[in-house]
Amino acid sequence: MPDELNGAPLLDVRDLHVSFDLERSTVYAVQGLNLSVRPGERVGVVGESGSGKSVSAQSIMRMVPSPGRITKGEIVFAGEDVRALPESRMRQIRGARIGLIPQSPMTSLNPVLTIEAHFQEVLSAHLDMTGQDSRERTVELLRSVGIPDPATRMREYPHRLSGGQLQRVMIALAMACRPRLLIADEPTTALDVTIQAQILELFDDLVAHSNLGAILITHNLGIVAGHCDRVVVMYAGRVMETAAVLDLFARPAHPYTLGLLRCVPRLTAKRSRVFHAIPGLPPRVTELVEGCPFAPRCERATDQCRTHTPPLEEIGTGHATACWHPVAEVTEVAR
Amino acid sequence: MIAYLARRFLTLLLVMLVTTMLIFALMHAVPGGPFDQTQQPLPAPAMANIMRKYGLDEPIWRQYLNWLWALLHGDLGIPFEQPTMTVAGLIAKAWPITLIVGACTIVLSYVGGLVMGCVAALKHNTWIDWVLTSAVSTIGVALPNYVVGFLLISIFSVKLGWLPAGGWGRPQDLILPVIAFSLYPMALMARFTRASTLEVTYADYVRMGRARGLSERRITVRYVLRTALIPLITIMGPNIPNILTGSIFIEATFALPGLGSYFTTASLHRDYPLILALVLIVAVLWGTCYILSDIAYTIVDPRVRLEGLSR
Amino acid sequence: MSLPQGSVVAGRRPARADSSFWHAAWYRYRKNRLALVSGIVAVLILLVAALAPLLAPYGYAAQDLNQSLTGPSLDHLLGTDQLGRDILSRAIYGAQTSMTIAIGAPLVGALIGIPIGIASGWFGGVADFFTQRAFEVFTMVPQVLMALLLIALFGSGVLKLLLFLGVTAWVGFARLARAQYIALRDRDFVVAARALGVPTWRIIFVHILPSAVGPMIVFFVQQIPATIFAAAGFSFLGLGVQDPLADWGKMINDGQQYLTVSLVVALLPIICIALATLTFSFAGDGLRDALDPTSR
Amino acid sequence: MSVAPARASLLEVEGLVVHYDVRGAGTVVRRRETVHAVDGVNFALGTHETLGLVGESGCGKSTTGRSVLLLERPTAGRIRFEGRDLATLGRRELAGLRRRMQIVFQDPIGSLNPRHTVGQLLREPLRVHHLVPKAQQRERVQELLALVGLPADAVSRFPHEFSGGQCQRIAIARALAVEPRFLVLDEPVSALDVSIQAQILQLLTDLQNRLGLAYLFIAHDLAVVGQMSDRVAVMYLGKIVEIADRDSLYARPHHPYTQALFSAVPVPDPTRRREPTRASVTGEVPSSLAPPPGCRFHTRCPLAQERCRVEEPLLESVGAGHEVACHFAEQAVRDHPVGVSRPSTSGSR
Amino acid sequence: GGESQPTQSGAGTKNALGVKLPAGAAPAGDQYYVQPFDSTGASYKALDFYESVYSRAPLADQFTIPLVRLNRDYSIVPGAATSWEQSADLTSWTFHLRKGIMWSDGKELTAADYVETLRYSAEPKHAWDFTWFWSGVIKDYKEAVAGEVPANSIGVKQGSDKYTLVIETEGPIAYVPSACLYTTPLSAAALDKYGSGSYNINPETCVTCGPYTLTKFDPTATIVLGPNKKYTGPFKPAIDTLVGKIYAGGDMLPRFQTGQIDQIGVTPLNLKVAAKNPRTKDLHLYKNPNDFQIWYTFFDTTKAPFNNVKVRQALAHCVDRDAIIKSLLEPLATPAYGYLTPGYPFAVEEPLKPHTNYDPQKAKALLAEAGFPDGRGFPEVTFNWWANAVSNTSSVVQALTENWNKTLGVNIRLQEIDKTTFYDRMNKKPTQLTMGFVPYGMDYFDASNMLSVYKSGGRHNWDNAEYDELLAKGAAESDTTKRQDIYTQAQVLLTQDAPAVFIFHLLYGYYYAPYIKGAALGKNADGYDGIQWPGFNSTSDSLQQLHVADNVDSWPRQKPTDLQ
Ligand SMILES: Nc1ncnc2c1ncn2[C@@H]1O[C@H](COP(=O)(O)OP(=O)(O)OP(=O)(O)O)[C@@H](O)[C@H]1O
Ligand SMILES: Nc1ncnc2c1ncn2[C@@H]1O[C@H](COP(=O)(O)OP(=O)(O)OP(=O)(O)O)[C@@H](O)[C@H]1O
Ligand SMILES: [Mg+2]
Ligand SMILES: [Mg+2]
Repeated sequence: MPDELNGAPLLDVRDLHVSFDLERSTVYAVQGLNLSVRPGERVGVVGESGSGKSVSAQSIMRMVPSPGRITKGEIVFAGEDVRALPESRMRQIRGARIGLIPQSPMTSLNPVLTIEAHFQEVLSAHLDMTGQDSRERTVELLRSVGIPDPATRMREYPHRLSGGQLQRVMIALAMACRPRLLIADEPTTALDVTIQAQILELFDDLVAHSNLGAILITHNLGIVAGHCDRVVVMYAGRVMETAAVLDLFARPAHPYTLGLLRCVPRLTAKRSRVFHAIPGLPPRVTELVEGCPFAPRCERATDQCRTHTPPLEEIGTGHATACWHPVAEVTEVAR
Repeated sequence: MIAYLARRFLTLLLVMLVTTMLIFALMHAVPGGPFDQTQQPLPAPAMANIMRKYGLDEPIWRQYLNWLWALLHGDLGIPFEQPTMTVAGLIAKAWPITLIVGACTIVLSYVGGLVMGCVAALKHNTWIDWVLTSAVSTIGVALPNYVVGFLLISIFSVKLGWLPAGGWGRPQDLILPVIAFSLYPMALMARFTRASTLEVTYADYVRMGRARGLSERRITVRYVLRTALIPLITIMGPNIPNILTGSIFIEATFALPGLGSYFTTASLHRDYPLILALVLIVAVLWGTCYILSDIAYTIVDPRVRLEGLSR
Repeated sequence: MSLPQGSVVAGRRPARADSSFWHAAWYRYRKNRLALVSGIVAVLILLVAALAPLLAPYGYAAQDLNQSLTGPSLDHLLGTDQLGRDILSRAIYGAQTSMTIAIGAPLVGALIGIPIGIASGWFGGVADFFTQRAFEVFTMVPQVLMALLLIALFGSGVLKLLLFLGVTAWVGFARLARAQYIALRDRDFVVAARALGVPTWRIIFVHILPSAVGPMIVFFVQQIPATIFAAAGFSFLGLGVQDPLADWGKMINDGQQYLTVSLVVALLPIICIALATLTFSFAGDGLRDALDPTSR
Repeated sequence: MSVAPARASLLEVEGLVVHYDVRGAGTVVRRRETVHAVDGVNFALGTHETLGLVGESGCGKSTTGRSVLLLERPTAGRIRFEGRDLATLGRRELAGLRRRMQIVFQDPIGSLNPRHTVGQLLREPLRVHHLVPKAQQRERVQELLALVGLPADAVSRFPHEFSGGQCQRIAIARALAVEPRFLVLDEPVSALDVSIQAQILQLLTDLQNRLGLAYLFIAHDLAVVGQMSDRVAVMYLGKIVEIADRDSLYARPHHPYTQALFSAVPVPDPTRRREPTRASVTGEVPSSLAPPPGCRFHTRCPLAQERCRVEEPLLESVGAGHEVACHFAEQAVRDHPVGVSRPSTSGSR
Repeated sequence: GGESQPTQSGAGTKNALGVKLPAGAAPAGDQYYVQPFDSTGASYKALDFYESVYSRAPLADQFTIPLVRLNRDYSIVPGAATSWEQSADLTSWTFHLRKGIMWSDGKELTAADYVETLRYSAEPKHAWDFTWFWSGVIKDYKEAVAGEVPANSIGVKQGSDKYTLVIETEGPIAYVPSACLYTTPLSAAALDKYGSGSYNINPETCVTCGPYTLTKFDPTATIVLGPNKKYTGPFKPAIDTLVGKIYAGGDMLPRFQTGQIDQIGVTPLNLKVAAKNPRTKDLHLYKNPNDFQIWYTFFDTTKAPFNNVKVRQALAHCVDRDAIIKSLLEPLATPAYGYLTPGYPFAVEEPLKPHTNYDPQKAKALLAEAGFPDGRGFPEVTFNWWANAVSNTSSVVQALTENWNKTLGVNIRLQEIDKTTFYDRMNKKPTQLTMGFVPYGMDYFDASNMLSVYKSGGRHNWDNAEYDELLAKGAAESDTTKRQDIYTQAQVLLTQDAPAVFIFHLLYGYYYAPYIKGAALGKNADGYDGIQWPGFNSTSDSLQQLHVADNVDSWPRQKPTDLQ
């Protein structure tokens, strides 16, 4: 891949704020996201439901649904300031330079168009590819994601394909115009473990072979562990911790990360019938509070946590956390 | 397909049989007969002669069987209202007129309503939306078509002299009746389109379409509209028989020698053969529209299978 | 043992001790300004209808042949019709007749149609086959013929017309109810109710009905103007509301030709119907939304 | 942990078959076709016991769970609960039965009537079974809410105002309202976040300990099932392919499909990245409209032989309380011992 | 379409029938006349009286010549017959036909055509709908209809030669010549060939001895009669083409105002609307009684409360005819005190007024005498009616009812029913309607026709021997003054005993487009104008007295597409 980036990250998001102005309240969905992705790097974004993962992804494509808007921050993609681009340029980026793999493949394809038609659309919109060319490329793409007999299957309507196949189609579709950044928003939540494994392997292959930058949004730490290079842990619209994968699992610094890791049931664990849970529920993000958003559920919280928002601070190479009292040792993580 | 059609057809036949029997009983139960005179009742012998001539002196079940038998031979009888023609001839003459007006009405009202509904949905919660949905559709619903027809004639024919005050045969004869006839279905269509368009506007796959960098026009036409059409077929499909059988008000107002009036006059005149024929027409139209909208549904929405899952 | 205490989801409103579905619906309805205003106007229309004898300055039949078609004056605020009757009074009495029919007939239709539709949607099978055939038979019988027979047999009057229109309106309700119940009967919450051993009747009425009722309300509201005009259509054929009773649809029939002679005579009933249509449909939409706790 | 000695069976399922008649695919031309959702399933369950049921989506887990409660009419087979054959029960007895067996659904929000408040939802079972006099219903509802850890003021709210985890609590509270002895838990945590999931699992465990409930625990997350179950059954396309005590199964999964499942579970440990193994299967699950002949797994099985294509393997014992339906089970374990709690690696480090 | 505004005059040129057009006439190409017809409630089966009377299509009776015709003063003038006389024993009439009137198939019009036509009418298989007209008039006619004697034995015969027709009557019947207005014969040859009179609805088989022949027959839209170029008869019109536009209802006024039709019969409401339109507001309104229609309220005099003559009289005195006419019908009605319209033979008015004038006090007194003081105890009565725009029925019945209810305190409830049901129930014996609002119009121009409606066993169930006797006497009397006397008595009796309350005599109002001109539109002896009954056909002489003038002004006449 030609590197006109000169070592700069492919995507650089700094201090991103996104909020939704509802009738009687405002949802502060993202409150200062920092994220960068380099070519060939797989960045995992984890966090509980509602922590702002999807909204962040949408912001990168400048597709936050109304009444949401980006209130603050900077998004630089391949040297271009996404927030400042005209809509027409943005359209050229979407689908062509940034590919998106959504969570639920079943509802993400137009039910009244054939698979082929979906490809045709993108190929003609971005690559001016039509007719035989487009057909051949579609077949090639579908074959590359492991759809058997692609030439006939592509004439099918989405509902005739299984979930796993659809997700492959979604991946092929996202890859159709050879994007430089791939965003996968919980791409396997709707799928079975065996299929999930297949899809994720495919994902790894693609990133490796095409030197893509990739963002993998999930709340499954197992997936992150196996398929990401770096992790961003989000909570209540903020980044709690970010680190290389090995680092994060070996030395989680934020109590939330730790809690999350402890929650994950382990296949290898003995049957103890004791489940570690983070008590309480994630906060509503309808108001901007001073202090650490995790404080109400944190056993290490002090008054400082409740009144002052901790900044995201580097605590090691490529390892940063937003916590006044980071966890020092890893004894507590049950493996 | 064949099996489906055959099954639909058989149930339709059954329904038609039951309906015609019911109609037979009904129409003979209604007081007055087709040959009653107003000035003076006819003397009994004269009346008897007439009844004998038209086979009305036989018991009802016999008459029904006779009718059925004739029907099987393709004979619908003689309309008492227009005894110089056959029922089939009358229908063949009048229905095309109604069909043309109806077809134009369907095109105008469905396309017009579709556009209005779409615009309203795309401009959701703006004054355009408000005007289109509330004002236009309320007027369409609250103004009966005979009032609209009367207004149109008063203005465009009598006052301005631009368009004929009714009649049939020239292209300009179509304009006013179609407008008057269209208003109500157009209003309905606009309402439904708006609702179903709004529903899909926020669907996942529409967002995904945008995420693939497709143009807004493409999104609107191929993503929003195409799927918004699906519920419309089931809602507006059954309206088609109504439109294709015309309206007595429109036909009377605009002097269209169409079929619509007969639906009323045949009953008022106790025109038995015509009543039955009209019922058959409605039945066939209904059945056809039902089947067609089923099939259209499967074409527009590939997910649908006819009759769906049975449990 | 320590059960994690879930903190309450921040609500949109303060919790009341034990408010029910209907309380909540009323609360949501009040919050919808358009619906609220429409609802108030709709209630006003109904009040006018109910209190017509008290509100109308003259009787609906009181005529003065010497005052035929006078314009608005102090005596007759909106003028008089051909028979010298006060138009305002007739519009007020017209509200009574029209609203009785326009609400009564769909009500009758709903009362007949919804149970049939529910039964065929819920039980399916043979019952469904025959009700669907019944729908078809009903759509094919010419209404005029039926009306002629019924009027010949029973005579006509507001109540009879109401019943007749109601009886012919059942098909629409039945279809709708059927579709709703087919869509809802396999939903998880219904299966859950079955699993709890909730009796069938209770599942049908207490569990499914509240979810199915929204579209029915909208349909009901749509039927209001439709019924007024259906009644007017029958009046056209002499089978409807009988003179000298006032009825909006009939007033339109009688008045439309007067458009160039006396604008008020022609326009007033149209305005009345438009107003009723508008307010009832907004109120209906509001009601549907209010009955859906998940709507915003 | 050793296998609990066989207790008097609370629930026995024998030869359960559930077929659905559907109109086949194709836009206009269709044939009547049959979905073989469940095709001969046997298992038993004692009080205070949890049977885990795992398998891929669509393999018939929910159908099994539902038909045990007679929410689906079984096409064939016998279900005995507390020693009585459910098929012989009259309507009234069945209604009584509903008090003793309950179900918690996969989709927490969907299983709660969106038009009913939580108060109404929880009162419903009390009212239907006349469990508590009217005057005390409110009190009982509060008790139930407390039992599942929900605040008292939840009564006047609607399900959609709660998070998924809270909805699942409500569903559990409702199931518990009738004081059942047996609960079908149909993927009670699949829709939930890990942090919430743990709360619910803890709740379920505690309830079982306190109330002595029996669970049929349906899930496809082997880690969760491993924590919850005493015995585990693995289903594939409407059939149980392997059933064993939890430890036995986890230590030594015999069936290639079970093995595939184990190896597909993502491990939340970046140091133990899995190399693609032979056990990871490829291909899609065949349609339950036309299950393959012979062994149903043969289309995806790495060990498949000609025999598998024609001869259907039956469940056969391979050890104490461990049954497998595979012609080459021995070979599978020998070649590919994928068990996770092998004595060598078991226990925490 | 398009407007055609003839610039040059057609005066002096000849039309297709060879008639020299009068001064001021438009060119021959514009000598067509478009009339509107409302087909609602009608059935269009034939163009000939003897094929069907009630199902005649518009422009009927143009293909033949009756024995006698009527002029606009309702006087009988020669038609096909030039003279007629009654036999000495008064049991038959003899008519002498013109010679040389040719059918279009080349045959001559002779007595045989009349004989065959009347025999055909009595044939049970033909089931003619007007047999009552000749029943009791032509000898053995009734028996033939009932199938008791063969149709060819009725008392209609050729006389001494083929130009003489003899009609034998059941007894001495004076009004046979008047009745013979209804003798528009079918062609005996065609009748023989086709078996029925429907040959005349097909342009190919149409056989005519009148000035017109059929060019188009579409009973759902248009009927066109073009000139019969072989016409040899004496009655040649200037207008050589007739167009009947058939409308299934709808408002005729805009059609007239936009030039689609040349003439329109107006309703009281039309007049109000027309007055607002610049084109029609100054147009002359032609008025005449046409068929002398009377609109009255009848009672079932056998049932309470209307079996009490005082009740009927009370209602009769409680009708404010002047007010009703002034606000609802003017100028298209005159108050009715009796059955016969002034101007109709033997009609009287003054002797009747005391018995039915508007006198609320007297009405109340009568009602009290009848046992219902201030309406107390008066049962609820249903007043049935059917809608008719020409007579503004809906308003009239409301005006009547409101006045009765308010003044007398009675409880009369209106019930509209469809026309077919109405007449079915009214005509049932015994009648099923206690009270109803109906019209009656004449069939022929003699008091015996209208008055016979109230004969015992007639339309209504009022049986009065004295009245029957008077009618019988009147029918047999040939002395005019004596007849007048008898009929005056009958009218007084009818009004006084009030089996009906007579409300108004209808006047038909017409607008003719300003270019329709001719003597036919002028005033008749009674001061009425416009084309008089029996209208623009072969039974009337108005045919020859109308033409299209060239002064079309700004009127947008639209030539029908059928003529282009
Ligand atoms: N269209 C919207 N309108 C209002 N609020 C929204 C909208 N979309 C998202 N939000 C809010 O923004 C916050 C973040 O949502 P987001 O979808 O990014 O969460 P997530 O981390 O992707 O969760 P999940 O794992 O459930 O997908 C949530 O509180 C959500 O309620
Ligand atoms: N009502 C039904 N009609 C027809 N087929 C059905 C019906 N319910 C389930 N099936 C089919 O039966 C099979 C088994 O379904 P079931 O819901 O039991 O699977 P499951 O194992 O619970 O799957 P999941 O993990 O997705 O919940 C599937 O193929 C499904 O499509
Ligand atoms: Mg998300
Ligand atoms: Mg399931």
